[in-house]
Amino acid sequence: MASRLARSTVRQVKPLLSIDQGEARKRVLNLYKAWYRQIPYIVVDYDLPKSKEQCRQKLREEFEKHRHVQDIRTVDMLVIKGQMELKETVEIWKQKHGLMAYWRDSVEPRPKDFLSKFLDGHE
Amino acid sequence: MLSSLARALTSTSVRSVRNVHRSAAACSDSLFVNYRYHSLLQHRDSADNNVDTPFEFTAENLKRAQAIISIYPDGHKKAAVIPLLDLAQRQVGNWLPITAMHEVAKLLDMPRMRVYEVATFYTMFMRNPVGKYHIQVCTTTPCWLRGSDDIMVTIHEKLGLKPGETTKDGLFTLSEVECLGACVNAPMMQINDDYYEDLAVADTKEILDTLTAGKKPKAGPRNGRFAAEPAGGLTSLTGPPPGPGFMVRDDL
Amino acid sequence: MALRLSTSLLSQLSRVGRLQGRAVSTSAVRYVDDLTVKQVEPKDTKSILASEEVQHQKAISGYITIDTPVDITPISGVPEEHIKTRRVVIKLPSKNAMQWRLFFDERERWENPLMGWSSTADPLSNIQVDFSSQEDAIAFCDKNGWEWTVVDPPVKPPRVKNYGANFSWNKRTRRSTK
Amino acid sequence: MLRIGASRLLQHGGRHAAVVSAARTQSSAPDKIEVFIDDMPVMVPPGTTVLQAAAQAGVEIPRFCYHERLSVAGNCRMCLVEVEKSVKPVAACAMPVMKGWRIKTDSEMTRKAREGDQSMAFGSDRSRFLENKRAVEDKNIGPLVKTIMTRCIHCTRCVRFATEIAGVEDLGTTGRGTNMEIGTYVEKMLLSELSGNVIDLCPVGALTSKPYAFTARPWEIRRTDSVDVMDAVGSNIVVNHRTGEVLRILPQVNEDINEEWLSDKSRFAYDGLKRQRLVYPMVKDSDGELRPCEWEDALIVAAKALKAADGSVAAIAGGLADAEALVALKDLVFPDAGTGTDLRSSYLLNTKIVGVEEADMIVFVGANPRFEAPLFNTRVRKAWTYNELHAAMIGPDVNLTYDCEHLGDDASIIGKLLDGSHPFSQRLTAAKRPMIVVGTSLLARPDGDVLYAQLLQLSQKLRSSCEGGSEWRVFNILHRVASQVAALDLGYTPGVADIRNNPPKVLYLMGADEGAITREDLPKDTLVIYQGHHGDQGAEMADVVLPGAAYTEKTATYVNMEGRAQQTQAALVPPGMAREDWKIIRALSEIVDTRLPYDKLNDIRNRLAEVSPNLTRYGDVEEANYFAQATALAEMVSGKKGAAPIDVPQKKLEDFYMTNSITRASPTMAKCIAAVKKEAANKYIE
Repeated sequence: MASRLARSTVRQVKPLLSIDQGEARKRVLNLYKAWYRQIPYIVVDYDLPKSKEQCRQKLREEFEKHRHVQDIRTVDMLVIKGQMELKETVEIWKQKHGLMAYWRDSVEPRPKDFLSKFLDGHE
Repeated sequence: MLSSLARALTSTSVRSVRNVHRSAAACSDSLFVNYRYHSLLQHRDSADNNVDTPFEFTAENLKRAQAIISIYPDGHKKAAVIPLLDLAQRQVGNWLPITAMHEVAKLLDMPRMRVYEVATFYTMFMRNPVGKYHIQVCTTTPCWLRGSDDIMVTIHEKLGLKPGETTKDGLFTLSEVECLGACVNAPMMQINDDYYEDLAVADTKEILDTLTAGKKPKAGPRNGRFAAEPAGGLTSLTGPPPGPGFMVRDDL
Repeated sequence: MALRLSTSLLSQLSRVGRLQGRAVSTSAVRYVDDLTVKQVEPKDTKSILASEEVQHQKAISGYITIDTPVDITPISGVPEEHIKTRRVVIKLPSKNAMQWRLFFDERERWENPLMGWSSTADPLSNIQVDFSSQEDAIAFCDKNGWEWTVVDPPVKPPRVKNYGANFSWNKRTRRSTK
Repeated sequence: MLRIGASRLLQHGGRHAAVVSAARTQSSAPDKIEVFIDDMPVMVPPGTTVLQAAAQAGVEIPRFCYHERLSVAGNCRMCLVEVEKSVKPVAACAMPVMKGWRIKTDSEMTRKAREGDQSMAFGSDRSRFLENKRAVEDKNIGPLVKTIMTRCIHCTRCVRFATEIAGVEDLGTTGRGTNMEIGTYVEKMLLSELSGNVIDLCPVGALTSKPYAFTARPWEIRRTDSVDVMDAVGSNIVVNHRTGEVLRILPQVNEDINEEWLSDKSRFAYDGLKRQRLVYPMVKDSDGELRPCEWEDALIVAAKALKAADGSVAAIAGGLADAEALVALKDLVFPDAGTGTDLRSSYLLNTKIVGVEEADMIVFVGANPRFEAPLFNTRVRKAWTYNELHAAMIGPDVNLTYDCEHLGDDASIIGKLLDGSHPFSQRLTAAKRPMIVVGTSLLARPDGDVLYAQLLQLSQKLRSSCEGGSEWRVFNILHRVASQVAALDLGYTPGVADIRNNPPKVLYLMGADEGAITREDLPKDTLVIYQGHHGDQGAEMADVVLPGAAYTEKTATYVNMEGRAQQTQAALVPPGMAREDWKIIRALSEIVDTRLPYDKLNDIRNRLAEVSPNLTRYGDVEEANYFAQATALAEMVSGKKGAAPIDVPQKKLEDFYMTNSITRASPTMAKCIAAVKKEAANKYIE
């Protein structure tokens, strides 16, 4: 990654929604809260076989996945996508399995460490 | 109606072409040729011309070869390839076996392929056996206009030869060739190194008879000319050449 | 590319945002609506908006300073295995090419048993993206999280061609071929 | 990897600067002349041909016969262009430009002249004449090149290639005019190790590849740039493949290595990649039969043996092993061993392949470059042609395609040259830029180290006295296999005598198929692990077989004879259960409980760089200059010289085709050998 560091990354860009880090953060927290508050209704509406706690746990996971993202515009875009997702969920434009896909129960996990990948033929 | 006319026209044109160039196909296309004729440009082993055909320069010719080679500067002796091939051809008698080419290549220290290239390029190197007498009849326009067709017919009647063939006794080979540069003495034929010019049918017969008898016919024009002078005597240069001032204005 | 993506999303978003504004209340909504203002600007916006908001609106139509590398992998939707494991060679595809092209590492291909067509599960190695400069190609790879290598175009040494050499008298360049 | 990208970028910037400055000097330099190509001014050095000047202006003049690496023939007349004030069009390929010439590459006259060549865009598909359409008989010139001679336009590129580059004067033009043909005149094979290049040269497809004929269309093919491993030259290649199969291999231009040529072995041995492959792991059962099994089983058997061996482990690397696998194996088997044991300059082709073009004297000692490194030999031939290079040989009298003074095959000649008592010494010391090229077979002799020491001293002596100065390197080693230099860089030692004398409990063969060690050399209880891609001699004697990847199936590092690191790119995935080689060792290490610290290609490349930094500087030659030290060491070597004459393993063309497990599995190579042997009975071969 030396080359990435070597090149200067400071530059001027067009903003998407937020003009600084703080504002982007505010949007993320707002989105998180919106989801958090909506979860009890989602569980009922979709008749999810998960508890509120499990759903909130998953919600946190999904947000934590992008904890490393620094770029304000990327954060904004993720917020936009999160809002779209929320909207679709709230309006029941989604189906139950669409939400259950977050838990990936039916997906066989791919091997993570070198040896399992090797034996599995993925490496 | 029209199409049948067209067909008729085509067929006549075919015939006329055939009349003009008897061996046109042989000249123009190497796939459809008589293999004994010179335009095949690949070597094919045959009973009398293969890699084991014996060839060696005679002691006398070898001396000649060395003399020829010595004409050329050091490191450039391959320039002697044409004279040496000719020497070999004369030694064998009118043709050049593949082994003779190999021998020349060895003598001149050059790759065989380069000798093959020279030998195939020049039409005077015969790469397949020819008879003792190689008859080359010119059928290019001036000779043709002056009756080379009759000469061909005569030879065919007398020896049964078509262009590219050799008599069974190995005496004669007939070739139809393009202009040999004796148009002023047309029609003409070349037998080995000699030109026989201003030929009539009777002359042709006589020449062939003489050769068959083992004697050498007289070379040159057959109609009484010495060389290429006008047949009916001089039409110009009849008087002494005019002196200086000829046709110049008086006041100069 | 990212830019284009964002604008198209944005237009969607504006609709979504407004609907959403009624359905669930998030404070982000107002900002989103602000964005659309640019397109359908009511005449009296300035009088309605607080001075703070006017300022924000001004800022958003300008530029912001970013000091992190562009990384679109969280939002591009590309599966992780096509980000982390892919290696790209950046080079000029042919002798006289003017465009830099990306070449992805090869993945498994197989013959379709029915038709004999060539099949693959790899979406990337079939793409052909040309860039007018090496730097653009590198930036694109960086943005997408691919490892890259640049292959420089070969430098052509000057060559002296001389027809006369075929006939030189004392050099090995003399040719006897036709 | 990325570091290189950055440094390349910097270089890139540097080059821009260079170009700018060059442009500035151009205008003032008097040694360039100005010409106008379609009214575009171009500055070119005098002697430049019209065609080259046009190329500089970015105008490509169409041509058939002109080829930049062959002599100018000027026979196709396709490149005719108009030059202002010249009444006739001129042949751009042969005509040097004159000052102020205005060349018109697209004028009416030029186009008219081009039309002279009917084949370009004009001409009916059937003749308007009544004679037969010209057709030419196809020739049989061997199992590699297919001829369709009716297509031939007599550009003579193939003739010129055979004569000038391959040094085999078997092709020529026979006849004249419309009857002219290209061929061999007599029925014979084109006996050259470079014959496949005429396929690339042929502008019309009269010469095509016999093995590739009718297998694919070019638009179906995917192309992957890679590096050849059939010899130690490291030729750049393009692997053409489709649906998991290599369909053909073509050369890629690299001016420093293979120019644009490729040896027949590198070009045609690819069908060996489909045959005799090891596709699943195997373990010997109680009956002594190798039985296919799962990776887990094979790795556990190997790991158990390695653990039980308690350090009594030896490893032999074969000629096709890549640097990644070599370093992993070294880390697994000899974690404590040091890095490179030798001075690099003692085992490289120090002058580099391009360097030969500057040399004026080359002495081969126990090497036959024609078959050991054909593309190195073409460079020598190039220098011989254009630079009046003088070549000499100590060893058997083999045909190198150019004049080579044969000094004899007596090993004592080296000593005589060193003390100056040999008649050739005078000539050698008078040379301005001499090269001594030592074959690896010489070093394998029992008295190899003595001869090697003498040659080092001789080289150092010549180097100090020659005009080339300290920058000129005299001593060169001509390697035969692709893995050798990387192995030496990583600290592997040549020769297997040590293993024969102290047989280990476990012997790890990394693609070692040359039979250096046979089963008979080892005690019964030695466990042999073979890792490689072909079922050849190594797999035959193995107790555990771990299937690896061939060079077209892995992204791997190879170092060529000059010390230039290059990487192959994986074009296919390894067949069946086969895996990339370093990954096998990495997996094995985990089961042996000495987990190697690299999981990704970049990790192991960092490890390579740690051991020997030159191994990851792709494309560059890391030069070495330790001659003084090496000579000092050489002076300490003493021993008896053997009486055996100096020999080389590959003397004839039939020895060239099969040298490794891929070529031994290749039907095309087998056909070549059969054809060459058959040609021995052909009396038309000189």
